[in-house]
Amino acid sequence: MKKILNDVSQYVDDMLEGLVTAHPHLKRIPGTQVIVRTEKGDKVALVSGGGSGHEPAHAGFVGQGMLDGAVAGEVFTSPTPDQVLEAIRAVDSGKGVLLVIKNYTGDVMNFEMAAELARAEGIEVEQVIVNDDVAVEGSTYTVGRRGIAGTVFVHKIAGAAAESGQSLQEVKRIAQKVIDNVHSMGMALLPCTVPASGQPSFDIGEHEMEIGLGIHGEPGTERIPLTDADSIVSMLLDRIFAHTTAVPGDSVAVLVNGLGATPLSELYIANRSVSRILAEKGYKVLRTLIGEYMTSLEMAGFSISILKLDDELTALLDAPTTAPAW
Amino acid sequence: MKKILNDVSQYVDDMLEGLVTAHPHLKRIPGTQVIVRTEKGDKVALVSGGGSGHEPAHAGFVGQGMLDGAVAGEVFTSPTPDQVLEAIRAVDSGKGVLLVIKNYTGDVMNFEMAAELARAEGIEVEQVIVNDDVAVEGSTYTVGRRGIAGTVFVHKIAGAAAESGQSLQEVKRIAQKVIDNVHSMGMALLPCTVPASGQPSFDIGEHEMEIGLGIHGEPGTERIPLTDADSIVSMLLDRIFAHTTAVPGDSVAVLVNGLGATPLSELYIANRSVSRILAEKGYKVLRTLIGEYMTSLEMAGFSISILKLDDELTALLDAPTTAPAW
Amino acid sequence: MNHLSTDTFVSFVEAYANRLVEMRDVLNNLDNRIGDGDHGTNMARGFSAAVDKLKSTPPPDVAVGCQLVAMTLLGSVGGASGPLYSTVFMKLMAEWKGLTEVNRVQLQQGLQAALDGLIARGKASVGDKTMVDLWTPVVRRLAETESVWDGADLMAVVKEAVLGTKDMIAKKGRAAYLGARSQGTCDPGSLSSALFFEELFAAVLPKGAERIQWHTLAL
Amino acid sequence: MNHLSTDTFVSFVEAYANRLVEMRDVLNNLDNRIGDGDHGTNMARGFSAAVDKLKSTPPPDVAVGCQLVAMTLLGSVGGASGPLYSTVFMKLMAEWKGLTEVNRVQLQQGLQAALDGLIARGKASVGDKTMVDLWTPVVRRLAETESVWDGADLMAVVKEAVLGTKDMIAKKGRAAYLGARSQGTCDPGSLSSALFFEELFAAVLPKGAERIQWHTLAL
Ligand SMILES: Nc1ncnc2c1ncn2[C@@H]1O[C@H](COP(=O)(O)OP(=O)(O)O)[C@@H](O)[C@H]1O
Ligand SMILES: Nc1ncnc2c1ncn2[C@@H]1O[C@H](COP(=O)(O)OP(=O)(O)O)[C@@H](O)[C@H]1O
Ligand SMILES: [Mg+2]
Ligand SMILES: [Mg+2]
Ligand SMILES: [Mg+2]
Ligand SMILES: [Mg+2]
Repeated sequence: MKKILNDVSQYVDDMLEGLVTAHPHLKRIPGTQVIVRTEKGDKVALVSGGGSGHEPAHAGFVGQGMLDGAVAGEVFTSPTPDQVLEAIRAVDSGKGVLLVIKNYTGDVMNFEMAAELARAEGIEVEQVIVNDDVAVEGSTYTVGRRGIAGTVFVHKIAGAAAESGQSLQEVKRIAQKVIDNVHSMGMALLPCTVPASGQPSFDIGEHEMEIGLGIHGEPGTERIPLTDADSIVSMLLDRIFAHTTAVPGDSVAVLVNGLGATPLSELYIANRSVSRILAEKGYKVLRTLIGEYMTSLEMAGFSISILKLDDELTALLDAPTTAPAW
Repeated sequence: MKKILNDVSQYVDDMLEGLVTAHPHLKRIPGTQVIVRTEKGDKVALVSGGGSGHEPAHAGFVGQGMLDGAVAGEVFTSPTPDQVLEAIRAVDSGKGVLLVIKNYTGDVMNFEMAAELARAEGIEVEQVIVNDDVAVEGSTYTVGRRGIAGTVFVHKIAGAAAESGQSLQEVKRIAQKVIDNVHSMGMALLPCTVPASGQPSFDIGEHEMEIGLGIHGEPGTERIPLTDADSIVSMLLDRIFAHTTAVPGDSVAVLVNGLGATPLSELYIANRSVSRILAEKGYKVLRTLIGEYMTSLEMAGFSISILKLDDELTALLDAPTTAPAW
Repeated sequence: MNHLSTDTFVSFVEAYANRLVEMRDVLNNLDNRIGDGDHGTNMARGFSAAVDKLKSTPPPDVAVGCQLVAMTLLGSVGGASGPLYSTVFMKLMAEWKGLTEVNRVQLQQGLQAALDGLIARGKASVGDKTMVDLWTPVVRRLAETESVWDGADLMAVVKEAVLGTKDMIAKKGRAAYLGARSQGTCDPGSLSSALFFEELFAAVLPKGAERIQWHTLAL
Repeated sequence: MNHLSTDTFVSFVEAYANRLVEMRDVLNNLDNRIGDGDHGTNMARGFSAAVDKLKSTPPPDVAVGCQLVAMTLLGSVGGASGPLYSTVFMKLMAEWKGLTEVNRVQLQQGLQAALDGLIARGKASVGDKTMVDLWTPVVRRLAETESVWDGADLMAVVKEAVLGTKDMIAKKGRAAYLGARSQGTCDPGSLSSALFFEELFAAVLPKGAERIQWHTLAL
């Protein structure tokens, strides 16, 4: 394992210290792994979070017009309810708090327990659960689809709605609308190494790739031979097309998200394929985001997210934010 | 070699196509590898560029308040004079063009030849040469210090000066002032692979690191045992302290730049060490940038740049820009 | 069986914590194959914290001990296993309110309540490839063999239950995302629960219980 | 020697381009060790483009051929080697203006002018571990042996010059950034220039010239 770190057990702690010194509009609630804005808004507040290792998610999306608080667990481990509760308490201005949770058993359980505790203290708390990953077929008997990179659209758009003074119910409605209209799928060339374990998350051959994976270094739903960018993108988009609410002629936003070690140049090469295929199918790409928004440590690979846009979502997507990672 | 690409010989071409479709305020001059703003400014214009493989540099810094044009060579290969000339012609509004060149034999020769050709056409052209890398001791008999990540401070600050309507000579003076006051040094854990060669740029053991390297996948000035973040940062800063114009009590801007495959979490961990050491020595860190600004494909490692600030530079550093990578 | 006194409870938690540290890499490795590679780290971190807590605040009775463990796990484990193991100790606390000694019937009822709590919290069914697949047969066997608990017999159930998860296709937890690729690896949470029962039986059975040699098995 | 006719010039450039493609990985590998790994790719790309140009626009004389090559290299190589090799052909063009046949004296003078141009453009001195360390002794030997050029003798100079760069500490070009670590690897630009002279001598010496077996040498 080759990493820039001090003590492995201090990984998250050191990272959060380095983050708040870099971004003066962020602060850490002392004794916690919770990052909040230094200036509290008088508005509905948004809290998200999850395991660490997804940087810039989630603390990088804290700022005016996006999140009010981000809770960082250990690497790839959902934060504990007491930490989430601290975040809820810190950001609530009396107008209520929306939790943006990615659909993982751990995240859902820990955030829901925190929500119950916060409600018991008289704080109005609502939640939405993001499940944009179409690699996993959902069914009522299974755990359902995961939340991956598409989550950042929820942060941005619901955050803009909250900043504009909308009510908790309205912000929740808009967040859910994003969730209903965003679909993602990812692939990886190389695994990552969780610092505490020191072992690569999987072995993979020089001419293989994983398709349909999440953001926790896990293998995907399939391992297949490595092919060229055009073919990979078309494979991922086909799966997304099977689920997306957007039909040809609709406007969409695209996110080509790097998993950590993939150079931006390769993400641009992927975006070339994405934009060609979408244009050919008759979709109108109104906005494109390219870069690392939701990573999996130093995994090599990327995901594509497609969000169906309407005027409401487009305006909120374009609203300004001070979040460092947007 | 595991990369997301189509034909290796189309690497730069495909990347540029994916880039301009993602960023509607950028366009490519047809038939060239030159990226310019769609709306030409009526002001002194800035052109930079170099080999590809450093994304988001240089095209990601094209936008209002930064560069007007970026010229992309093949991976790690300086662009040719005809390409640079195209960029100069495209951006000149009659107020002159400043070339921001990194100090490499190839870059300097190719850009200077283009400048000569442009001057022959009656365009006013000036140049500055960035040489922030303190790993290499300069002398009149050698090639001198390299330009690395500190170059983005030149783009940002000189770009803001040009945007504010200053003259070519003034913009050049300010660019040179940044160059005189910015010092950088880098390290790497893992090499990168140039797509056309397909071979890792060097072999390195599990417990070794390279110190004092540039941004072209090259080995550094020394190979030493891998140590912890605090020690690495203190080693790099010691070399920078030996050169920086900033003295304790001065204000500085910090850039912790990832080389491509290093997770943002590790850059934050490095920044924790940087900010602690600078605070201890009595420097005032006014601004901190963390992320990938000038990369070396998928190399793992980072560099630190320290820019001594005064009121003029701080104001220009803070000025708004639409460049996607700032 | 011997009664589970407050002291025995504390040393059981301590033995379990040590066992988790010993088995951390095995648990991480299983979780690496079908999850995110942190189950061993999570469990070792949480139970080591619980031991610290029990040492710094010696509990007056078993229920308070359970509460301390539940709260410590809740605040230190995270992930899926944090709330789940925390639920186990919360249910035990509720069942054993005020007890300084837990007898056979109370132990069995407590564990049944813990299993019910696990299912209520995680909504997994038998066959979903989660720790419920370990807890269900073990708790059932405890009920079936009410009068004589035999260490070897119980250990056989534990071992079979862990190995039984190997060929399952996961429907809950992270392994579910792998679909059919989750087959061929035992569920890490079932193994950590197996260690829980191994240490519990060793603590309360008069003859102790022989530990299963997990490293000799193809997990 | 045979005169260098326009046709011979074109087939010399073609042979050099083929040789560069053949040796691309060797050149890249040397540049990988002490530079940025692209010298073979750069040279092969540039000279293949030059051959295409010469084929699509057959030059009326050697000077025009040199100009076509110079302009093509300038627009297709980039890096340090682009302007440098382009300068070589620009200087040859200037020296050979209007010639359809280049004789011994003109060849020698042209190469001397090319070397002067290289030095003027790159400002490298002998011993700086650049292609100047190949050009200088070879051009000197051509002058010294004015009356009889002997293929084997010239090849020995070429070979020795390349190997002589191995222990130098680079002062110019990218390898200079490595300081003392640049020792132990031959300069890639010297090797590509060696191939230039090998193919040139093969084209103009009546007995041809035997190619150096670079892969048998420790570069
Ligand atoms: N819904 C559930 N019900 C019961 N147990 C579960 C459930 N989901 C996951 N588990 C158990 O949790 C274990 C994984 O825990 P851990 O790795 O610590 O958390 P995470 O999956 O969040 O990384 C699995 O092996 C499984 O036994
Ligand atoms: N200043 C110089 N003068 C002469 N030759 C030089 C100079 N700088 C570099 N070279 C030659 O150029 C070669 C490297 O070329 P190449 O790899 O194509 O360009 P780059 O260094 O820009 O990647 C070196 O091996 C050296 O022989
Ligand atoms: Mg986890
Ligand atoms: Mg180069
Ligand atoms: Mg796990
Ligand atoms: Mg090179």
